[in-house]
Amino acid sequence: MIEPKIFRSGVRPNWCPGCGDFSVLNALTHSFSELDLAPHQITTVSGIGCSGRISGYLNTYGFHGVHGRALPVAQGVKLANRDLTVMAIGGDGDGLGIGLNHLIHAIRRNVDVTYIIIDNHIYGLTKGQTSPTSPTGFTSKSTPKGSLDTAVSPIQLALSAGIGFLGQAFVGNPKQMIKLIESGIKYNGFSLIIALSNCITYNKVNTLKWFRENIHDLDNDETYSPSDRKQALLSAVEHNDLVTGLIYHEEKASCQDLLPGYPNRPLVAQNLTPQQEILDNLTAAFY
Amino acid sequence: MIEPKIFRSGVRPNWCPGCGDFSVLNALTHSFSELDLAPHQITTVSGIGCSGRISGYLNTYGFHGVHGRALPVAQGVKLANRDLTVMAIGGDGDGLGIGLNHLIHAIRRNVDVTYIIIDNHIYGLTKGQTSPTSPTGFTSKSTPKGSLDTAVSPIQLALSAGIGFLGQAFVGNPKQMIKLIESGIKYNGFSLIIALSNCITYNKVNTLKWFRENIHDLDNDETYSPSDRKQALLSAVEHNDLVTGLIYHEEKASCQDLLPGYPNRPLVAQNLTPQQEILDNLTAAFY
Amino acid sequence: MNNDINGEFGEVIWQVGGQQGEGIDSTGDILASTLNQLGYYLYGYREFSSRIKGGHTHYRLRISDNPIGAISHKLHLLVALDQESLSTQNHFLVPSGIIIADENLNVNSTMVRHNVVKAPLTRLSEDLGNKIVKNMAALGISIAIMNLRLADFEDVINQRFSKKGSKVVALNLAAIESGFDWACQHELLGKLPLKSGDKKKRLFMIGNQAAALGAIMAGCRFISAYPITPATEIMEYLGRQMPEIGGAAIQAEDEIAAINMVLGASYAGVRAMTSTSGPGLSLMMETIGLSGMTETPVVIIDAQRGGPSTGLPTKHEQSDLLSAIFGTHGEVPKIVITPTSVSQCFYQTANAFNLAEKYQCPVIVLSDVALSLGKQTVEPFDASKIKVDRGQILLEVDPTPEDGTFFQRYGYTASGVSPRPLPGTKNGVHFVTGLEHDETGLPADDPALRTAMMDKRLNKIPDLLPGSTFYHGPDNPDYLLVGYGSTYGPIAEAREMMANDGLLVGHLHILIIWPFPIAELDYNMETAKNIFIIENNATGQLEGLLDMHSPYDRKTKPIRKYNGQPFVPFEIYQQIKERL
Amino acid sequence: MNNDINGEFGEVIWQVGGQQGEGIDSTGDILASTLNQLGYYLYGYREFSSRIKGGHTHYRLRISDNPIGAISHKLHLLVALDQESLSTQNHFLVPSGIIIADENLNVNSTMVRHNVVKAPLTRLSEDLGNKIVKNMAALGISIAIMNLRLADFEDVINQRFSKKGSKVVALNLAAIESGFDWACQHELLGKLPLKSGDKKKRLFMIGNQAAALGAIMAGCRFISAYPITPATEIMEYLGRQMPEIGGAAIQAEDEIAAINMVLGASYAGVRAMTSTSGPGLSLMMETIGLSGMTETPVVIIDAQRGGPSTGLPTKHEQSDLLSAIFGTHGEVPKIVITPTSVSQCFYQTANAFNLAEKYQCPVIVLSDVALSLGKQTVEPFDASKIKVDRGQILLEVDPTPEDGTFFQRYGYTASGVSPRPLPGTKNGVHFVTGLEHDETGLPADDPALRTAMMDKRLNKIPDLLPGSTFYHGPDNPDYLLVGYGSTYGPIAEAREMMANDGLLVGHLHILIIWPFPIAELDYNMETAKNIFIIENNATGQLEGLLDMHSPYDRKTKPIRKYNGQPFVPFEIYQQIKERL
Ligand SMILES: Cc1ncc(C[n+]2csc(CCOP(=O)(O)OP(=O)(O)O)c2C)c(N)n1
Ligand SMILES: Cc1ncc(C[n+]2csc(CCOP(=O)(O)OP(=O)(O)O)c2C)c(N)n1
Ligand code: SF4
Ligand code: SF4
Ligand SMILES: [Mg+2]
Ligand SMILES: [Mg+2]
Repeated sequence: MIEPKIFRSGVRPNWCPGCGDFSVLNALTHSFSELDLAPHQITTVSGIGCSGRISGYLNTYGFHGVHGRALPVAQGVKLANRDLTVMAIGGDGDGLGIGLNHLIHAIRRNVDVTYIIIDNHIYGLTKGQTSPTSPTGFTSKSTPKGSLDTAVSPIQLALSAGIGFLGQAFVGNPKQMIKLIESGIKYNGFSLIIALSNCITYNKVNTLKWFRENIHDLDNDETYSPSDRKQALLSAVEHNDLVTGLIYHEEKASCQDLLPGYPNRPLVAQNLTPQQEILDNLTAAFY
Repeated sequence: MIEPKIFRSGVRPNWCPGCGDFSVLNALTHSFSELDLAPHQITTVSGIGCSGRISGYLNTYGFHGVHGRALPVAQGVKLANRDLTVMAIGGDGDGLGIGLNHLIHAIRRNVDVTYIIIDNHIYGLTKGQTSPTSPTGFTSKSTPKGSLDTAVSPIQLALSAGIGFLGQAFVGNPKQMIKLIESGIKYNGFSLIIALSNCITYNKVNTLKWFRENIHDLDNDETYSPSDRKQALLSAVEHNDLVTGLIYHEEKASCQDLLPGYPNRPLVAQNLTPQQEILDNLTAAFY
Repeated sequence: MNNDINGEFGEVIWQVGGQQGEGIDSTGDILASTLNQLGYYLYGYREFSSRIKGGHTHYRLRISDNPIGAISHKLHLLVALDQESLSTQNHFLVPSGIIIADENLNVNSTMVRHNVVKAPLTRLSEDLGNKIVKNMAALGISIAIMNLRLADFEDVINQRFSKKGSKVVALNLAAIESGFDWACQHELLGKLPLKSGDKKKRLFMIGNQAAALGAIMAGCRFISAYPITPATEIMEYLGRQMPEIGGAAIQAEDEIAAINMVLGASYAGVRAMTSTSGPGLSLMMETIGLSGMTETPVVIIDAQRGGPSTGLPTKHEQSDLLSAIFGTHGEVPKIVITPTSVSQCFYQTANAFNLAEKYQCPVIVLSDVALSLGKQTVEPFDASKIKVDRGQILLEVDPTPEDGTFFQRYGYTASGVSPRPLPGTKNGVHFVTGLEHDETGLPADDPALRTAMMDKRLNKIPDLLPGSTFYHGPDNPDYLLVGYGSTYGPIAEAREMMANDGLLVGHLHILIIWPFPIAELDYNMETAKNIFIIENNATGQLEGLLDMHSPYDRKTKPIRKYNGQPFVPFEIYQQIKERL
Repeated sequence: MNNDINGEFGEVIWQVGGQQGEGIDSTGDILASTLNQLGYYLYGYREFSSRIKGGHTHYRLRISDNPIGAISHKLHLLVALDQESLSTQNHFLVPSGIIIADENLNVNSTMVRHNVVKAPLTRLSEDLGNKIVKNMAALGISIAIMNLRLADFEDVINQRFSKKGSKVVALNLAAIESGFDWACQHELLGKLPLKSGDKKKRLFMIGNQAAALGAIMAGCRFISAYPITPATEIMEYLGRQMPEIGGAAIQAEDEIAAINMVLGASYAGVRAMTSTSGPGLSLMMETIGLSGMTETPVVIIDAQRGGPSTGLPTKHEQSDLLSAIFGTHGEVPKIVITPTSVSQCFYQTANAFNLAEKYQCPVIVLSDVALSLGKQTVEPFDASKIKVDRGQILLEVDPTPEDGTFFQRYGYTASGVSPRPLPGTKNGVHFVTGLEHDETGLPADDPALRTAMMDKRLNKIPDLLPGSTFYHGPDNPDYLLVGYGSTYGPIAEAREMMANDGLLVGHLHILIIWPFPIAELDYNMETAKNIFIIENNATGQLEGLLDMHSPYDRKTKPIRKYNGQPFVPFEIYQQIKERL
């Protein structure tokens, strides 16, 4: 087993001291370690934002793409090389603002990628604008008189889109986060883990303390069964989405399982020498 | 009251005979008429697709934009001139494929626009590819071995995003469609009406007959209350989204009501003469 | 009409026109497939509108005993199933041409100079019990007129309709026969006799199919795309073939997702591509920049259509050129290829994958409606002409001394291209980002480093890629015709016409248009007195590039067409003649 | 250092540097605001990195008794709160310059040629009970050195901190005072004495604020945008002001939504805009084409940053030019404006709205990091200079004879611009589409019509818009410096330096760069012997445009900088000198 710290690259994070992103970084390294992975077996694709910088701090293959497009890139990586463990990571603006459409469609497609949304309810990197998860009434540079919009609920949306694995973690509970990430990676299909996080610099409302006071932990709720989609939906509605733990889990075939003719050996390992025979077969229809 | 036929432009639709789009066109003209609207009071923004052509067939101000972007355009129109009745119309590919993100965010924003998705479960104009609402296993030119993806559920997604007005109509039931469109237009806020429709040329699965056999009509279901979001969600899940009628209705403030300082007179009617006084007030902070 | 001593024609241009849904396409396809098997050279071009049923459509087929690369302004045999075929197409007919018109159409006086034959097409097919085969009756008449043998058509009819059952096969054959018989009875047999074909085996296909085949042969095993006219056939064809060859095809939710999936797949090491048209290309711009910045290969086929915006989705144009070259904010290395024929759609798409990996950059292949959907005779493809060159991929990496240190993905090298290990490779762990970065890939904004990295990227592609242009004609021509991409066929033929007039004329054509091959162009333009720049757009995009790169004022003359239709050779010839 | 007979300086360049989060910005802002009130001319430029806390940042302020439009390569007074300030900035100091360094920093031998003063900044502020005010102590020392009066700073401090309570105000004032006193005790008072300012009232602001103000004055009442550096301040400022002036500001879910909302609002008749930077511009490409095709006005401010891709989000560059002009597939009419100063950000943004409505087309205003975030002294804005010209809007329409017939939105006119009724107007009901269309706006693909419509759109904007360029200098200069946009200030000053050397030198600058003002440029370039094209990008985008449009080979010489930083006048001067 490789020690967690080996999964940290030599680069010092440029996050603000006290930023929740550190906890997620930490949890990732522990999950990788627990799963007995080696750095070269993992590819981390990330979006743009403070959170998006995380791929540079992990000692894994890292792809820091453009804003909102981590998921399509990650799906491409996985389908090209099904032997890789593929992570996608980004912020709430990245994943639920500009990138939300890709999330819904990734859920439908069910490629085996583990997606972590670090949800601090704010646009951090651009210095504090209202994000899609900012609560109604939230004041920020972009909504000085308070946000008018209904906050987006990634949990309800993901469940409605038919997700197979859904969890919500909180940076104040690293153990749970590690467990969730581990299970998400092990899950054969698309898994989403929302990491409720704090932006110490720009979000003075949704602080660590606030989260702690408002969170309802499903892992400790004996009446809760994560295999019941309806219950999952209802409990998210009831607790205003502030539930943590494993929210939903259902085994089903992944995109890799279903893709017709998709080989067991990774696509990257195929022989590419052009063969006249293949060409002749293909062109036969055109004579 | 202006006769329905006055709301038809002189242009002959180039849809295939038997296409469901005709019924939607027809229902719109009747709804406009019932609501005592005049053609110039309405603006119809549409997407790209067979369905998107509808704005040219209506005798209303028509804006036929680019693929998937009808909703942002429509919101811009409404906010610029709050006195207009603004319709957005497009196909399932347009609104739930490339344009789905705009739908979720339009719901959150709640600008008073009535959006009709003509959902024929296929990409019609590009000659029959699988669409986001095509059922799993659906064979088409783009999925010759059957679609692998879970179909998207606009109903569940819209409810999860917090929609205030949601209905589903069926081209085989024009009366209901007219009523839903009328109520949608009257609703102060964002309203979504999904019009289940048939593509006679490319979709041989989800035919009129098929819809008829599978639809569960909520308007005729006495146990159903369209003011209960949970029930709405559960009934959609239960009936595999094939419910028709008024699915959900809730009064709430619209974006126009909430926007700070937003005048009652339409923005387009404001006096734009540059005034030194305003300039002096604004620049005072920079001396 | 170059008929020979036997009165046989080396070339006949045939056209069928009618309403969408009347089987116009299949009439053309059946004739063409059969003729292809008989060894004729063919060029088929369809006109259609952006709607599903109804609306005029036609299929023009140029049949020749010699290689051809363009449609023609002439028409010898026009089969009209609708009134528009008569009103909009009859003026193309040569004086001795023949019109076969369904008998219920109005034949007006302007057509009398032609041989107009009213044929009871609807009636003939109704007699067989189904009026939908009137197109086949029309085909039968055409077969007779061109002196072809009915029996030669049986194979193709069988192939085409066997899935629908033997009754349908029989019905179609009967309709052809009844048309043929009717023609014989009305003394049309052999009115426009075709020389016989050489019976050699050749392919007949559209550019989209050729491009998809080229991709497969180059080792492309991943496509993600979103449907759009006129590119959809590429994704559809690859969607059908990937399962057979062990690849993956994904229909994306939009073009942005498509190109990002492709970028991810390509980063992970599989050859990957997307196909689109103008609107999709515009949406991909941001990620094209990411490909350039991260030095990740990517292949995009942009099948151009009439622009701007939704424009003319089914019509021809070459107007995405400058946007392909200069689109995306900031400055990235790029390669833009403009294949000249269906055959080149195959070879150049394959080449695109090599160039993309060799130079680790985005490569855009610009085809257009004429190439993408135009059907051409193609000499059988030769797999041995395709070499897979994957560039600087590192399959093994030596361990680095420290842990947690990334592999130097962007190390400076003489060529400017840095070796890349693929994810999964031991010791190759590295970081790539769209931010400016140092050799290790880590974000960095030191001014000197920034300049060095820009230089590395922008200089790694040579100023001139081999084979970027080619030239046909005499040394030191008086006239020089210059074009790029799909205008190749029409210009080549226009050049022949001029040469036949005794003029010293050359044809300079661009196959790889970015990096702009100014050295080769200048070399050829130096001595020419009259240079015509021929392109299918309104603003003269190639001309702009030439002016931008050439320090000389060549006083070039533009020939531009932007009415939605490709050039025909004669109009180029004529326009030049008028300006001499 | 142009000090006068009293030993006073007409110009001092001051800089403070430290870690992000140490109050570097506010130190600079407080000094600048006060100096502005005293009637100095100022130019402030911040360097910062794309992270929130930590990382070196600095604020350089050029203070002058004369108008200035650029930063300088010189530095007279450097206040260093971190080590990087010393190591990376000290070489800018003039020989007689002064460094104030926090006492815990390492002062090395390369700095000895300067007057290095170690000051107990941290200690001074800790003595006051809070080390966060060490920046204010540093400010106090600066005030003393420049011989300014402490009392003049009270107003600004009060304004800035009053929201945080009187204690905070007092703490800051005390820190300034203690720094000032310390400086006096250490004989620094008046070491670099500033001439006094003229006390005239002038504005001091960044380009983003000026652009937003320009938009408001032009009647813009709708903005939709998505946050992005360095454009965010535009949407934030308008987000605060729209409620006050009765408009609407919407934060969009992405840039594609933003521009489409703006297009819808503009179509409905309100003046509307969006603001973005390169990545957003790339995403907007498809809809820019729609604006062009539907002839719907739209105003986009692109605050350029270092590209390509995510690039250098906080660094300066002028590299979106060609993509702004040629981006989007197909061919559309467009106008691209490149304001030259903060003041022009105001007037040209206002102008953009007039041009967009007059020509019914997309107008892109290209600013950049230097303009968007650089703070400049600006003469008070004059509302009377802004005329609102809404172009051909039809407020009333005569009834058409038939019902159900659309108004002819795209009727041919002499100017090519067709009158547009706004939605809601009786009898004006019409249809617009991104498809090619006829005069009525209905989809149409007739070849002749297509050509006519392309010509209508592409010819409606004149080849030369009035005021596109301006020229300073003698007739028939030997040397001509050519630039566009934000290089105006540096080039103007470099020209002065050359003129002071006795050279005949002119400065030709472009304010509206598309349609490319070749006539005016050619006129000015005709006689110049040495033409330098000066631009902040790697590939020479302006040079490319010049070559593209000018039939002459001017043998222009490039001066390019693409290391993320704006030009300083002296380096332009120097580079030209080296090449003479
Ligand atoms: C296309 C594009 N638009 C906008 C931006 C600017 N931008 C960078 S990060 C960001 C949002 C960051 O918010 P979030 O995703 O929540 O991440 P956080 O910083 O909070 O971790 C934005 C808008 C960009 N880089 N690219
Ligand atoms: C950016 C872009 N991508 C792709 C297309 C091609 N396209 C036109 S319509 C369409 C989908 C049509 O499907 P749908 O929205 O369901 O409408 P329908 O035709 O079924 O009514 C597509 C992909 C386009 N016009 N623009
Ligand atoms: S700004 Fe917020 S999200 Fe960004 S690094 Fe600082 S605390 Fe974290
Ligand atoms: S293709 Fe389908 S959706 Fe399009 S017009 Fe025909 S029936 Fe209607
Ligand atoms: Mg965030
Ligand atoms: Mg559809």
